[in-house]
Amino acid sequence: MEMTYSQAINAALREEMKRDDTVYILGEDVGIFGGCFGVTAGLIQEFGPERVLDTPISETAIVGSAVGAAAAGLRPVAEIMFMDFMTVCMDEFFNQAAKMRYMFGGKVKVPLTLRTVCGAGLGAAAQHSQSLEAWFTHMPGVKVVMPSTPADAKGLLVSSIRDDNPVIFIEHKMLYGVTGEVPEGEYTIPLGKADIKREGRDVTVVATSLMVHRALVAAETLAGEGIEVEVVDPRTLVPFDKETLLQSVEKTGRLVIVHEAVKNSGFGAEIAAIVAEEGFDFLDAPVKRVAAPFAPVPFSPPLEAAYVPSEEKIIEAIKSLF
Amino acid sequence: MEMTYSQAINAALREEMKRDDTVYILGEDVGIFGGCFGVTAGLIQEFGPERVLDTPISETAIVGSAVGAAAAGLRPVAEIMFMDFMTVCMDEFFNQAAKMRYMFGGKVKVPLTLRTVCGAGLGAAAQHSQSLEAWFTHMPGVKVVMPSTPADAKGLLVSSIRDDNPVIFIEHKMLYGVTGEVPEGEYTIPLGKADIKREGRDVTVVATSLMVHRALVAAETLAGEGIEVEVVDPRTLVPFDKETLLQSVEKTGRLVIVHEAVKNSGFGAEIAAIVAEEGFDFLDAPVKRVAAPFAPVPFSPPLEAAYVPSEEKIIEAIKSLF
Amino acid sequence: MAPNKEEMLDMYRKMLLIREFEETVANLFSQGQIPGFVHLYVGEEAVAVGVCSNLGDKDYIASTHRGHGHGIARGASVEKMMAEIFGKIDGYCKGKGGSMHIAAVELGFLGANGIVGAGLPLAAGAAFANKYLKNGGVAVCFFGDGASNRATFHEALNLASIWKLPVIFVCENNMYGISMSQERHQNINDIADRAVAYGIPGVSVDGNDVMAVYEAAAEAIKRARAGEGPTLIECKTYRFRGHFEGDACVYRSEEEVNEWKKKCPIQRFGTSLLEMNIASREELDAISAEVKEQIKNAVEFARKSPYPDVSELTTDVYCD
Amino acid sequence: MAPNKEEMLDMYRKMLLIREFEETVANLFSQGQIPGFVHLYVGEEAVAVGVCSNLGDKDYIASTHRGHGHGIARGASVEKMMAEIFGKIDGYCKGKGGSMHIAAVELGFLGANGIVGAGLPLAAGAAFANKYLKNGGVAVCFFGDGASNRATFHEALNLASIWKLPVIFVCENNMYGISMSQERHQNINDIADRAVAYGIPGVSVDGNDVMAVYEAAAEAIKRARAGEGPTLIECKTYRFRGHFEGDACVYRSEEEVNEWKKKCPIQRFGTSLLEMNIASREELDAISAEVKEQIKNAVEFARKSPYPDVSELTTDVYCD
Ligand SMILES: Cc1ncc(C[n+]2csc(CCOP(=O)(O)OP(=O)(O)O)c2C)c(N)n1
Ligand SMILES: Cc1ncc(C[n+]2csc(CCOP(=O)(O)OP(=O)(O)O)c2C)c(N)n1
Ligand SMILES: [Mg+2]
Ligand SMILES: [Mg+2]
Repeated sequence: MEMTYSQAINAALREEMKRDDTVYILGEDVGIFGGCFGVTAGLIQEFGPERVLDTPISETAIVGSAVGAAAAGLRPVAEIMFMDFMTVCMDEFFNQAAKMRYMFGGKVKVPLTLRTVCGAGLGAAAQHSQSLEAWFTHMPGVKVVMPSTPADAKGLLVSSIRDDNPVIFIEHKMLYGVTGEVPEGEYTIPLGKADIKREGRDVTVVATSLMVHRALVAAETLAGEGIEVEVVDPRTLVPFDKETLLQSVEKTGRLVIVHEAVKNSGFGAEIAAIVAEEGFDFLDAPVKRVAAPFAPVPFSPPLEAAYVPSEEKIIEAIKSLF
Repeated sequence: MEMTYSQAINAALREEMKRDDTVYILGEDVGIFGGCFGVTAGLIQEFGPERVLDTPISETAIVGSAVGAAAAGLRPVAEIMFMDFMTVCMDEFFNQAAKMRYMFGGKVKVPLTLRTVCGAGLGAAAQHSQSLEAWFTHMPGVKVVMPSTPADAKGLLVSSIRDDNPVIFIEHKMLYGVTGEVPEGEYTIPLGKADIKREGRDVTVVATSLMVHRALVAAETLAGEGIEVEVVDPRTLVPFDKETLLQSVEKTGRLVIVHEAVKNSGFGAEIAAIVAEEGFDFLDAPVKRVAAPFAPVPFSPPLEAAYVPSEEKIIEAIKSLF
Repeated sequence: MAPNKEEMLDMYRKMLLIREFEETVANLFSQGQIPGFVHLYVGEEAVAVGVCSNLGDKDYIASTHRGHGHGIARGASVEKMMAEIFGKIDGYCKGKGGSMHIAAVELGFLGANGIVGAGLPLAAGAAFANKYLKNGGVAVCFFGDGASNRATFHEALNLASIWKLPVIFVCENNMYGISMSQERHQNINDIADRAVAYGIPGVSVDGNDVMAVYEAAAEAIKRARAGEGPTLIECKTYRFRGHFEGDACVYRSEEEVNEWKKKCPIQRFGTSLLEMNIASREELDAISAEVKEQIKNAVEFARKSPYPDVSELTTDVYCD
Repeated sequence: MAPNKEEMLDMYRKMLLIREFEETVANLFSQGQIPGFVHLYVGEEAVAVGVCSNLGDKDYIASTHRGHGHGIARGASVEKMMAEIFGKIDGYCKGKGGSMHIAAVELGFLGANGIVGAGLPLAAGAAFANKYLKNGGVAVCFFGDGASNRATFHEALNLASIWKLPVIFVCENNMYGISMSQERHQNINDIADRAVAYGIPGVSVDGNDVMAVYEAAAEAIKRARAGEGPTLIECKTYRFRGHFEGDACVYRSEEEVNEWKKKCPIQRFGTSLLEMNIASREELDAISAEVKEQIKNAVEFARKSPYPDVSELTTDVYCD
């Protein structure tokens, strides 16, 4: 069934709420407003205000209360309106949710799903456009999901909600309107399984979220020039599917990593490091990272456009390896 | 002059406060209590409560007010008692301090120094023992300093306070009592200049903070076995001295990275990625990272001891490359 | 210390300038000429102008996502503001900040802010600097009813109180944080009551009455300059437009909006200026015409200004 | 609903158990037998016991860095608690948590917490779960005077108020947050006054009077179970020992400490049990002897338990 990324997420929420009474949604303006990007539209009408809860502007209380509720038997799905706002509830997510099970010697579950949205492209500037996934991959206890297509978004969100660990589910604001085929009926995608979005023998491009689409365009272009690009979408960054990555690099001998976050200490660094450690002998050329420059996200349209990695930059990086 | 790491930091604070009236200190229990680790001892007696300010337990207000004061002409040195608590003031540091200059088109300076302390070793468990420097290296606008010796601590703290940018200055709780020679009189160490703590021709070990000491011990041991280890201490992670790193790897052909933070998406990933991108041809062997496992810091003494990278693990990693 | 005629007319002019600026931005936005999110201040002009008309050189303000009005009230150039909102190089921030980050630190305007509630500790810090430097300056923080539920409100007010900082916390209670009405997001009527928690004065005023706002602010600023510490001022007001441009406002009724439009702070101030014989209809009309011209020029200025060169992408990240 | 004799003696026993536990920990710590930071509850026993004696099966508590007393009052095993503080495998958390993270979720004890103020939203969430599940349970959060200045206090109380959550916020005002006295860290006398900011009841009680605490908690819990929402209870008390073991207490006078020691909550309760003829001296002495024995056994249990195997390092990070 053809639907948008946004509709796919909405469908996953609806189905899981139907399936499991302990699933509830909380966040700012998730009720009649339907969420800042409309993702939760219609849910309050269907499930009522006891299960779709508008909150005050209190991210600390949103996440902190969700952690407490999760430890006490519920399955909260909290929405943080923009990923940039994770800075005001990091303690609740990182020092509480992520560590509770370990600190308690394995005697608690925290099945919390935290949905949020990353990315530039709307002129929303430095505090509403960031891609901060790397931070969350440095947090033992947390799973990190970053879907690039409607089908992945749906299957991965269902898995995230059913998962007994804290999961951060990172949507991209420029993907909400993107359409794609989504399987009918209930289905899940396991957390920790990468997807090869395009096969190729010459170079591996690992790309996440919106960048998967740009990598695919770049791959098409390069196919015309005789370079066959394999596009690997990890889909979940923690757990990370090292096997698929290493197999692909073993096949192609070349690796380009593309993400929208700033390059320095982005998740691309971890991918490069894994290959430098465990796939060194596979490599026929240096690794390349294509990422945002080391600057906040600018407002001005031409600057913002130059900030986000483009198809051209991806193509250029790939070509530099041949 | 021989002094402890803690005394060196205290001396830097004292000298800068004498030199520049706009420097003030704020934080929890920094006054008569002298700071949780005694680092600010004696300063309130010397400079008075107008310049050494005890705060409520309000990290958001500590950092947020320091940002406002810095933008309005002062040079705050804020203390966050444990690095783990940066989670409760990330917004003030990251979305405000770090971005303000850029967002304002270069029309403001935020000369804020934020001192905090990382590391395990005291049985302080999961929420008081972390090494989170990697997060801060993913923040354009921020400088990240991590001294390993008394002399470095002093020279780098003076430079941090004089720097017109927000700086996070990361101390290590197990280093406070370590002594070392510190040059007499006023002196500074430039931010962005690595220090080769030991020269060697066979393998480059990049280590930070407490790990520098363990790397040096490992190097001594291996010297006895004929392996000459070069120990590079970056001292500042942002700006990062890429040249010194690459030159060393060019010389040795081998790279081991040691840090106390968890390995996944730690700063070691960035170092590995830099070399995989820009020093690929120098490498004769895979890169190795020695770091904490992907788990919160455990309380129990034997677990905590096993958590932090040891000399043995460093030696093992180095040997695996030969 | 009541304002004289000239000052009152200047207040009237500034309110109109904000209104005209905002309505122009709304138009340009709907035509796709302005990118990003814009949050307009239409209907709330009396708050920014009533407060800022009390401020002098050394004083700072910290603002919100809805910051155009604060900037204009503080005396920022509408040309540079408009250029910033267009993302142009002649904007206050070279186009790097946009609507949510407009700032003019040289005027003591510490910036609009994309993070709700972030301004409160910043303003406390600026007030601290003024106190530390003993320059007699104060700082003002504007923030919304929604923001009064944030962490920063609590920590900043407490700190300001114990340190007796010269800061005035001005809550613009426009009855909603996006779709959440005040009665749903907090269990109190007057946000000013929260002052009790910090042992500071709290006052609640009609935020559509510019003179009432002016007086409350004057009193608080006097206290602050005298070293007596912070005040919390709640101004009850309303935003005429959606939360951001494009908001369908499903969460409130048209009647409610219309009721409030009848309480327009600008009309009200105009009427009272006429009734008190402080100004004639002609004078007010002349101001109105000038303001329109000024905004037209601002748009022209913004349009003509070039976009920043791509080389600007990585400058201004650090100072050296 | 006043407690009967048996219940009162149980309260007395629990208070003594906490005292004995803490003093034993202090000794062991000074001998280097316990690693890490320990924050002891000596002097504040009436608060935890007065509150927890009202709780039932479905109820939760969230605690602080000073959490031993809360755990014991909630009925946790002193053996497993002591073993945890020793870092042993038979501790509540297999030794992975230690003093600052002791928890027993199976008893509704959501853990001590190393982050000041972190428990408040957690407790609100547990209360939400109880309300959602309609099981009649409540949640209690203990926190300090210092914590009442944190972000989490504000956001959690506001949320709990508007959602009418069955949660009781119990502020242990022991007059200091480490070295910061209450008069320096906030500009109010009664933290209970902060309830005004959330439209909820706030009561201030003598935290060294276990019956007063009991009654205030009983009332608040009744309200909570009846769906009437949260209450803020301030218990004025004092810690006899340093902030953590090893604290030289330069920030307070010996006289002050001695004054408060005279108000020892255990002695006071013991005396009143005797005066009210609820217990005889012999009965109290017998309890005391039992408690000493219990703690001795706990230490032995803890000593005998092995450290966790190194393979435990990376287990319990995720559940599968
Ligand atoms: C920390 C944070 N949370 C959420 C948002 C999203 N947001 C932007 S404006 C707004 C509503 C603000 O309400 P209020 O403070 O009353 O100001 P108003 O918009 O009414 O002027 C929200 C929720 C944000 N920018 N920052
Ligand atoms: C967010 C945070 N800031 C600071 C600390 C360090 N710290 C631990 S306990 C404490 C004092 C707490 O005071 P209070 O809340 O009154 O509790 P008390 O110790 O008096 O029981 C501080 C500052 C912390 N653990 N967490
Ligand atoms: Mg509002
Ligand atoms: Mg206290």
